[in-house]
Amino acid sequence: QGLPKLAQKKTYKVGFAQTESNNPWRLAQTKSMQDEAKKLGWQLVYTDAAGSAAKQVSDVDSMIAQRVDAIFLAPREEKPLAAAVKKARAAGIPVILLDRTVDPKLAKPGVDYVTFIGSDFVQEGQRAADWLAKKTNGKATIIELEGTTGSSPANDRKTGFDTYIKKFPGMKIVASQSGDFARDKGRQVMETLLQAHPDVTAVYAHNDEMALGAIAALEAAGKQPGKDVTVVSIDGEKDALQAIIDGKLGATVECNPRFGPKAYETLIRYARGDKIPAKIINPDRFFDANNAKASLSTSY
Amino acid sequence: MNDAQPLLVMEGITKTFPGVLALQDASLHVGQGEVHALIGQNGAGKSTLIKILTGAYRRDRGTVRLAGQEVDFHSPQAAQRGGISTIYQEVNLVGFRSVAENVFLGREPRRGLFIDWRAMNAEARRLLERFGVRVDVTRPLASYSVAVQQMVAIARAVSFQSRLVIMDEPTSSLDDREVETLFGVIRQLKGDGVGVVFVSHRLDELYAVCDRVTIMRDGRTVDERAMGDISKLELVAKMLGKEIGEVRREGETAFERSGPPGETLLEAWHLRTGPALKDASLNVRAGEIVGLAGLLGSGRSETARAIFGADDLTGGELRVNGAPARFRSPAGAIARGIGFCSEDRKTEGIIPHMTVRENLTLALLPALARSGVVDAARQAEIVDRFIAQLGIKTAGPDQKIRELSGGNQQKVLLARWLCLNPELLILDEPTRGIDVGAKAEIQRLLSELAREGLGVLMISSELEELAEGSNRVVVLREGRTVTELSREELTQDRIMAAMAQDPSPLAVTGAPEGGARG
Amino acid sequence: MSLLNPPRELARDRRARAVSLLQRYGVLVALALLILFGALRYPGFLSAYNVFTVLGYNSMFGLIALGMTFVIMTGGIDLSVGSIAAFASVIGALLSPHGLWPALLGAVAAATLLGLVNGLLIAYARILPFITTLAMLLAARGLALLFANNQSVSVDYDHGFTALGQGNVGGVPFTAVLLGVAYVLGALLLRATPFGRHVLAVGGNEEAARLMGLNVERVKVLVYTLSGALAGLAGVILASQFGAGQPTEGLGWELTAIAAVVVGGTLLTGGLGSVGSTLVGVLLLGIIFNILNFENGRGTISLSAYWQSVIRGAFLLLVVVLQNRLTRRAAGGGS
Amino acid sequence: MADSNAGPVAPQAPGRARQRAGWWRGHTQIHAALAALVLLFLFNALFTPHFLSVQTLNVNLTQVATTVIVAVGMTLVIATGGIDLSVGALMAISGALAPMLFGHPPFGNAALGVLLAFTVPVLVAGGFGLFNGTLITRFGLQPFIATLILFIAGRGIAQVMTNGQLQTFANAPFQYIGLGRPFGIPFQVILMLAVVALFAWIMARTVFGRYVLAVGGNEAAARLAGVPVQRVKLLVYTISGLLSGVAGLIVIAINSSSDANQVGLNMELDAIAAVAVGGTPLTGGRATILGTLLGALIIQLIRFTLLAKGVPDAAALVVKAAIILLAVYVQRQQH
Ligand SMILES: Nc1ncnc2c1ncn2[C@@H]1O[C@H](COP(=O)(O)OP(=O)(O)OP(=O)(O)O)[C@@H](O)[C@H]1O
Ligand SMILES: Nc1ncnc2c1ncn2[C@@H]1O[C@H](COP(=O)(O)OP(=O)(O)OP(=O)(O)O)[C@@H](O)[C@H]1O
Ligand SMILES: O[C@@H]1[C@@H](O)[C@H](O)OC[C@H]1O
Ligand SMILES: [Mg+2]
Ligand SMILES: [Mg+2]
Repeated sequence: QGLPKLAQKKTYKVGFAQTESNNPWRLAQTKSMQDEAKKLGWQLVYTDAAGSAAKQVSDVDSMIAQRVDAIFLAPREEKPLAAAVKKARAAGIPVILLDRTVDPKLAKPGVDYVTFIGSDFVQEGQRAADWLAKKTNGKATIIELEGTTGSSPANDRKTGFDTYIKKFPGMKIVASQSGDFARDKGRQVMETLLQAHPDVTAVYAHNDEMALGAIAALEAAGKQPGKDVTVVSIDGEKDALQAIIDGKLGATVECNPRFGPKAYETLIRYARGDKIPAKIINPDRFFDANNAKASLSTSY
Repeated sequence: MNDAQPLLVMEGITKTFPGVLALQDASLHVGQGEVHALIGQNGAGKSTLIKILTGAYRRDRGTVRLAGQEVDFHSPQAAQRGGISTIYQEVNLVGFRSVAENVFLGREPRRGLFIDWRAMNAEARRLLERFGVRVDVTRPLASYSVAVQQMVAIARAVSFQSRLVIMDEPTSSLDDREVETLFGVIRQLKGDGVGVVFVSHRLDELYAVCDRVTIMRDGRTVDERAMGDISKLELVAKMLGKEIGEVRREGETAFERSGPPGETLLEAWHLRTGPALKDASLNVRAGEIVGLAGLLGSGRSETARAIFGADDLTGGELRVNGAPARFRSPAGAIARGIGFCSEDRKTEGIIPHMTVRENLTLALLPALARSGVVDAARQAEIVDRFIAQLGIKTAGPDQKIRELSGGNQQKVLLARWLCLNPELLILDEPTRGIDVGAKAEIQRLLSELAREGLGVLMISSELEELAEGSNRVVVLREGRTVTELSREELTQDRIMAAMAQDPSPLAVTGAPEGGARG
Repeated sequence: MSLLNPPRELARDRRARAVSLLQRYGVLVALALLILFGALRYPGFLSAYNVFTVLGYNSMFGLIALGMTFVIMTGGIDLSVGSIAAFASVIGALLSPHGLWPALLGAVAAATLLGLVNGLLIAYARILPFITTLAMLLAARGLALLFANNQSVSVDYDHGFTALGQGNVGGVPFTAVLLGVAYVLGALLLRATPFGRHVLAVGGNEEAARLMGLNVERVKVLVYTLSGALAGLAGVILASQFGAGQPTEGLGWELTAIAAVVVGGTLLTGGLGSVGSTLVGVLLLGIIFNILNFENGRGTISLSAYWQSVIRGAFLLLVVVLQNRLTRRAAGGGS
Repeated sequence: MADSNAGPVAPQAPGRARQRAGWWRGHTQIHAALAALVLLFLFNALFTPHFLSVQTLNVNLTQVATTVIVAVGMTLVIATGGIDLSVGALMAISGALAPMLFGHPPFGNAALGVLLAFTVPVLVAGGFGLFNGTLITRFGLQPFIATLILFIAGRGIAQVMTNGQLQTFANAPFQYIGLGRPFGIPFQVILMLAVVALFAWIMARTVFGRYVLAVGGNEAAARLAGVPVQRVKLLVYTISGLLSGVAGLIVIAINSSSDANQVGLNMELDAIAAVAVGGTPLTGGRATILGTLLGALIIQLIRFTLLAKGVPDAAALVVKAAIILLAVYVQRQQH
């Protein structure tokens, strides 16, 4: 039996199960979902799992119990949240995944959930690597600042980047440690790693916040980010673009958190009965010195 | 004694604590069915010797033989299994748990996997009856008085059917009649061939029940005799290490009556704090020692605590130096020159981990400080003086108070108040657990201070002390002042009579079986 | 011959009994009120689906809080339960291809081992519970990540492992049943067996318990081992219910459990407490989350995660202050 | 009177001498901590490249400064037999407040804005500390639970104030507290040393210091000896709050941004660990400020070593746990 149907109505009661709210990216994502719902005059049931996959599943449960028309789920983890997806389908409620996906072995698009809308974390890692390779002509001593240990963006962005630079013998990662996607932690880790590896020439951070922390650390250590050390990261938040403009950050791969419009539009099309692709990858931009200034206003 | 085979032989026992040589080649011999007194000054090493026997401490050297076999208990359990049960100096039970549980903890009667509450409570009730204790055995032990708690500890120890029962100052919180019951039990034990080691600072008690006595001084065993062959005088002389001549005549307390009292320091009218204290009135004048008498649970402590602001008054009024006073906390009372020494040294007296110095000067600190900073030199000077004056046995002002013997802790606590030069001193059982020597010193000190104008309110379970030491005695019964005995009428019998008059016994309604609160 | 028992005993008695009833059932009343509130305010709140999923989710906290109750009654504390649960979920997931029982036993055994280590360090190395279990909180998390190699581990669906977390008997999820059974046994253990009494004795007065010949060390080792085992069970449920071993899960579970125990009226200082009211405490704190979600569903307001934590804090404050008033009056006077 | 029956008055010198002797005997635990620190230092000096450099020293000291400042307050709290779980949340609140003040200074007076930014947040944090103290003294809540309430709600409050948004800024005069380098020494390091010295002195020399230990050592006895128990408790929690407030300012100053979600995260655990590793038993009644400083440095060096050696996160957790236990074990001898 296939996906649950969704009647065509002019307003819906939908759920948005957020993972956490502890970084600008997540805030921007939530805001976009809420603003768009308001604009459409839909009713939004918002829950926040505070970083716990288990709680996120029970959040979805409470949405099911409230008989929402559809659920937008930003899964914290690939595997545990597959359970939530299945429960929703069993209850006849269509699900659309945002930002992160669930384990394809456990739940399939078009069968268990409508579709996945978001970025490709692996690809983000590759794009960052590609830019760095070009920028440094394949020669770099790299410190990598990983995201929250065990989270899928952290794992995928590492895979994407690390495998890509294998092609370049001149590029080696001398240290790779977690900065928890946070500025302060990123700064502290960077400060320390700098002591052990003063010869570093490049930094790859799994998100902008850590990159900004790393930049602070570099400056404190008397190095010139952008000159002595090239920094590249992911997300494309305002502060990051400003840093690019100031010549401190080299580049950042956009990971657009503004899901609202695309998400609701997709649901409407689904209700209308249109054919929905299994994956809707955000057309993520890429920011560097060339376009940072121009894009500043449109970044989050 | 029928020493076919001595029950217990401890030889050459030596024990050192950091900075203290507690025991030095001490020995102890107890025969079957023998009641053996163990006496010595505070800090002589009695409790330590006992704790070594029961495996609470490990000895450095020495041998212990029980019924011929060499034994070395590593833990109290081991000793208990070996047939030795102990009543420790400080009542050591679990207040939250029911009376019955406290009696049977560790050997609960079971049905299959489960505790047989019915049997346990019944058995506990029966056992306590033997001691004339009629209480609801399913109630938390903490809701009963120190006296009841002590009796429970005794019942527990006896119920083990041990070969040897050790009692470290079991009577210090019992009144005369309870002591008599205890003696009855001891004689029964004796009859059953059980050996008993009995520690007490009350000499008459020793003569009343003991067959032999071992005298300790400074961690050594200085003599062992048949109780009959040694006079009180000689006994005291030996434990103090003095010549008989130096020791004052037996039986007499060290009080010297003070002159005519001065103006009234304290008036208390119809004090009430709750069920324990309903209506107590008394007054203390400068330069006199007023005794406060009553049976255990009669509310003496509550009266003291009420005056000192430790418990909130729910009724009645206080006047200090004629002016009405109401203390919300002890600090307030202290500020008005009142000091209070609680009966419960362990839980309301010492700060275990602090040094003798800090414990001694705790109440004095504000006076010792210039803008919040303690004047170390003055502090040291005062501490040294009081250690010398009260003959406190300690390795030095920096020794932790918990490492002092019971009696010496008591002295430090007395010094805590004396160093304040209070106008009025309230003492709850001030000489409880204090050796005859120290006791005499303290009594002398009190009357000396009284002669210099200090007013003293003294709670004591020792009628002799009250009769000899007080200018007047106020008697409480069930939370009410019943009478006041003047200088002339002061005799032990009259105090006893006033205290005990038709003590209305009441058995507490039995609670639901197995009514242990989880 | 009468040894005191002054009238006050009787007075104290009646009040104490009355209050201890109020105290035992005060939390229950609060829970009832909260449920009533939810039932009246939110459609679907009392639906079988909501009730059972809430029970299923909170069964994990329930089990952990049960172990925590015993630990706290000895006067100790166990901060490592969250990490141990995460660790067990990973082991369970790794073993799931061998079927439910091997995985269950294996994972619980592994967790029990960590609990045992806690116990041994506390009882014999005499390191304070707070520090010992704080270290284990780090160590178990590390182990979980190592075994899982930093990613959540998917469970095997074909050999019955997920039955535990997702199966049910007549609509009632296994997890809920398991929770009930665990608490019945727990209550028996505490009230009816010597071990239970010894736990309370050790918490009530450790020195006395030792002098009275209890093997205090053994009691301590056992409670921490028990706590580890129950955390392990919770971990297996976590893996089985959500289909993955999750090395990063369980953050702050220890605090939830401790809060539940205290809300239930067990003294953090040890020696006094009840198992049943811990369960009530767990549900009380658990249902708050559920209610907040439903509140957001009414569309009137949308409480941010931030407001939610403020409200939860305020709620906890309210409950413990009330609880404390009762407890203190119950303990009233008793020296 | 007491003077009149004065015994032999001891000359003062010996008194002082004994005090010093006492100080050493009383502080054996810091010898252990010192040894541990030296070992770690030597290890790094030998095996960590570029370790012996002013740079490295600065990095470690600046990173540890906030932990030390918070841990000093925690030491006082723990000495009274309490604990403060709210420190991290209070850092977040103070950190969230400051930028609002110098960001929109009253009457557009920048100087005034900075002045307020240095004082108001710290006082507010102190106020919350006072709140903790009140829950404990007036309502008789157990410290763990009392402070757990702000642990949960406090960060939420900070997030609500900022709506969770990052506040980024550049304000040299304010950021001096985190970036200033008088005589080349990082300002927060000077601040840290000042705080340590001040409170070490207070504990050693003042009446308050003794009161703190007395309350932790035996509350009932302290009260009967006239110690203002309630006031002492209120004060230590307030101090803990104030110091947390200061730490919060430092953190945001270094980062030129205030993130209510991150500032002070897990600080409570770091601080408590520092106190324990430093040799202050969590049971109260004893305390060593110097030890706390050493404890924090030890943990900092461990963190540094593990990172510098590139030990993966997961393994690092296990190692850190082991070393903390070891350090505490070494000291627990003298109890
Ligand atoms: N744990 C300990 N640490 C250090 N010294 C101790 C310790 N316990 C006892 N002592 C010392 O050993 C000596 C003997 O103490 P003990 O308690 O045996 O005396 P005692 O004869 O029982 O005195 P009392 O009649 O006052 O009870 C005392 O000097 C005491 O200070
Ligand atoms: N029923 C009771 N509930 C709680 N505590 C009690 C009870 N009876 C007595 N106590 C405590 O036991 C001790 C003795 O009782 P109380 O002080 O009222 O009489 P007392 O005349 O002072 O006896 P004592 O000689 O022990 O001081 C006191 O500490 C009192 O607080
Ligand atoms: O950086 C973002 C991270 O913080 C969030 O949790 O997941 C998506 C990432 O892009
Ligand atoms: Mg003794
Ligand atoms: Mg009394």
